[in-house]
Amino acid sequence: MNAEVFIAISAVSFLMMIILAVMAVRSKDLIKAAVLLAGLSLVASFVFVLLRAPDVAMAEASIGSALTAIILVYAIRKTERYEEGHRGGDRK
Amino acid sequence: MTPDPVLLIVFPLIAAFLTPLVSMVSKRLGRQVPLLGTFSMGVISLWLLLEFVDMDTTMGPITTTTGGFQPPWGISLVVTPLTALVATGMIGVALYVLITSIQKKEQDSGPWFELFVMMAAAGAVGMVITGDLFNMFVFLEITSISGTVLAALPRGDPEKGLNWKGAVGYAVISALASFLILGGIALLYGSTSTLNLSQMAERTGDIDSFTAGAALLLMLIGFGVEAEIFPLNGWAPEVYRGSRWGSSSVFSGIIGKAGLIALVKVVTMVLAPALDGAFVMDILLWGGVITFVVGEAAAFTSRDLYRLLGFSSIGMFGLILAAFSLGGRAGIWAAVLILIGHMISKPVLFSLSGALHNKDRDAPLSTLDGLLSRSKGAGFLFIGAALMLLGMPPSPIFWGKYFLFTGAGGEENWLLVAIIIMGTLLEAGYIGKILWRVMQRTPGRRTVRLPITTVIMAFAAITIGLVIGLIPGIIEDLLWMVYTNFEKLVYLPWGVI
Amino acid sequence: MNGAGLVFYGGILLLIAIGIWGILSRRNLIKVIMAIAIIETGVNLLLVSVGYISGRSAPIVEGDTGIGLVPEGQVVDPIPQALVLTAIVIGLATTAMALVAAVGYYRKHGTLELKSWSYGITGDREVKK
Amino acid sequence: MMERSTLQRSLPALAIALLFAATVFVAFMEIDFGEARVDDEGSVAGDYIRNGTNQTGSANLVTSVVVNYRGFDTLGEVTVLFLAATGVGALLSFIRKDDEKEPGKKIEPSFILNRGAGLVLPLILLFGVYIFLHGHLSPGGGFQGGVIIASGMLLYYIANPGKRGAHRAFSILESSAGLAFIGLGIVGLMGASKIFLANDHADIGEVGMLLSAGMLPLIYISIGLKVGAEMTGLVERMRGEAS
Repeated sequence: MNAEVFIAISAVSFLMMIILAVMAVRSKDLIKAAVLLAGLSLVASFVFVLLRAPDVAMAEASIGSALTAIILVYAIRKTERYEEGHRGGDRK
Repeated sequence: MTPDPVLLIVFPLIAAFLTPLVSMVSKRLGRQVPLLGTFSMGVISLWLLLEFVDMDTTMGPITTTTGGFQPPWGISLVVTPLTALVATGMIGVALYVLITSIQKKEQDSGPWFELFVMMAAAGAVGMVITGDLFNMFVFLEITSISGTVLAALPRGDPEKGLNWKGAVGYAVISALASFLILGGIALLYGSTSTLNLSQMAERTGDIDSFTAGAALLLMLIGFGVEAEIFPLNGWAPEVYRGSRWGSSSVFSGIIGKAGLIALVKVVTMVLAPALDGAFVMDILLWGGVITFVVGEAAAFTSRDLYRLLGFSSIGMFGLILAAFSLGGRAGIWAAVLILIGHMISKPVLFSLSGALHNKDRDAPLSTLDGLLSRSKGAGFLFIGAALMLLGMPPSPIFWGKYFLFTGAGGEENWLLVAIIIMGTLLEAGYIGKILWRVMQRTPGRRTVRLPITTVIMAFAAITIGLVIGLIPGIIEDLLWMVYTNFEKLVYLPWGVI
Repeated sequence: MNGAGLVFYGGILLLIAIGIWGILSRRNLIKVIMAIAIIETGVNLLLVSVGYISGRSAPIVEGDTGIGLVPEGQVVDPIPQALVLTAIVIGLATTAMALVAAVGYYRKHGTLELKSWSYGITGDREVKK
Repeated sequence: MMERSTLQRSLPALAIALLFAATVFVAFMEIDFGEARVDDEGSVAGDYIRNGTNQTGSANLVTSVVVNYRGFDTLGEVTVLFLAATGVGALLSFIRKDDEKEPGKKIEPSFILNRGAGLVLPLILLFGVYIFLHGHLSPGGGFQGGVIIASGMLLYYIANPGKRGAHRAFSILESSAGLAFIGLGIVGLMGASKIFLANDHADIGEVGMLLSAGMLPLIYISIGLKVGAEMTGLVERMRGEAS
């Protein structure tokens, strides 16, 4: 892979991660944010592959995206799904 | 024979992994396993400390390595007189907490409290003695996870609700802090190609000063959170307010102290040489002084007993940091002596408060009214510990403040002298206020019965403090050694480790 | 400065900035914990990028190379990768602890908003004389 | 009104965050990206790359760092995970009482999920074991294998909500794997070099073979089992309907 392609692919990945991160922070729906976060982790694990770190990529894909998202969803299920100020959310 | 310092970590880990197994067989027995682990840690650490006392003052650090390779390839543990002293003190606090709560029947569903007190101590000892930056991060995580559980455990009946506000604040802020530290580690590893602290110290002189400044910023924020340095200690009051006295003692005597020593270690060893050393030490000095004044002022205005004691701890952290960064013989001795005095007096005050008021509510200062007439023993112990904290003459803190004044006066830093006097006056104000309440006569209030373990342990702790204060010869050798090591092991002008 | 460095360090620090922005501007505890997870991912990427060397392969010797054929000059730095492996697992542990505390806070106070960090005198107003 | 106050809080926060990130970014620009710093004199990583396979017998250099050179970190790390799993269990045991009062909406697993999970579970477990057995040869190892085992177990639990009671077994596995790790470390302490976690007891063997690298695979197996048990425990306790 030559340098330009490497830079282009990584730039696209970072753009995706930044968009996902902004959407996750802005979203009032926490479940949606958790899913977006899992997507961010998946892109991050792809970047780890680009950085020649297959071990880390495996760990990030399984722990960062799968398990973290699962415990986030469990925690949200025990609390509220929508942040304060969400229109139509089940505010108490 | 010198014991291998790695045993300081290995024993508590064995005990930690055994605790759930033993608890399955017998819950009563399960509670004793962490006590045993802490006790074995204490033996090893006291042994290491005595090794230093036996040797002549030129003795270097006791080191060991792990993984089968010499440092910098393997992770090394470095025990110096200072770290041995601090580690022994921290394990002493853990033992004090564990033994004092033996008699009390906490209604926890398992040996959680005991397990996490032990692991907080193990993590703190690891942070203090490790010679590797990333290893310090791992031990910091052990400490902060234990701290989160301890912060959640409330006074009184845990079934009525835990101190979630304190726990969530600490969990969130310490998680953020630890990732900032990790960012600092990335920066330092990238610019020095090593993680070993002493090797890093040799190399940081060459790195770009802006890079070093950013690393300093990250490390200051990261460790400052654990060391409860103002303004990073917003989480601390809620923890002190709602957690049981044992958890508060662990935060003030173990976790905060470990953060403080780690901060001093990283900043003085690694980052000061990369920047203008005097400037860096000034940042630490004034950070400490501001924390001291803010902490003492907040304690002065506190209406809640536990918050008062917590703010007073924050003030002490500031004072110790200021003394360390003042540097020189007087500064280092002052820091060590105040550290010892605080480690001895604060758990006693917390445990006596716990015996008086162990409910899931705020403890107004009136809880203390007439303590002396309600229980002679508790009253005298409380007065003794409070005066020791204030720095009445035979107390180590008195000598500490004496050295601090001579140190600051020697450098003709009169502003510092004035501010420390002001802080001490505030301290005298609130300690006078609570002692006045203790000595009041309140006929008709029920008498207090102290558990026998509390009496014995508090008496022992105050005796140790008095012995150190009255016969300075005991600790003088050690103090000299801390100082000569400081000069000798000097990787650099500011080197402390 | 090379372009790849600009992309990597710049992208990662923008990610971290978004995380910090999330922590500072959101009051919902679970959202704050998510923002910390974003920072964690960013820091992990940062560590691995520090160890990256352009034009080299992953730090694994091919099965048939054997002893003696050490991959000097062929592989990237293995240390940051090992550190990040540790950091990812630790990140899961801290996230889980923080989430449990947040759930408990919600159960006790009925909200996920942490209103004040009650510092100093303000917290004392609630204490009864 | 709400929108406005959010914005008021949002903009200064964004400014602080960007300022902070810009500072750190400028600092990182001093560290050249993609530069071969490992070839410099005195680089620890360079020595690992040069001698790693010979000294530890592991073909995967990350494994040799994680398990051998920096094995002490890894011991600390599994302890962190152990403490988190224990702490989550301890704290949730106080919350769980409320859960019983208002049971959440239970999702009944479909027939396919139910049967499929039973069929897939052995395969997933086998794959996890494969990953950590080959940690010294290929990408992956104790952590990744452990997570795969944990995800298999979690899938099984989701598909079979009635099946419980393995918690005790997992707790025992967790503790004994941890003790095994420390035990292997003490073998080094008792051995010739008297160094904790030293890998000098076993033959290093031929690089690239399954039975090579001395104690490394043994340590990675204990890590794998421990991480698998701990992650299963952690997530199951977060789910909080069990036990």
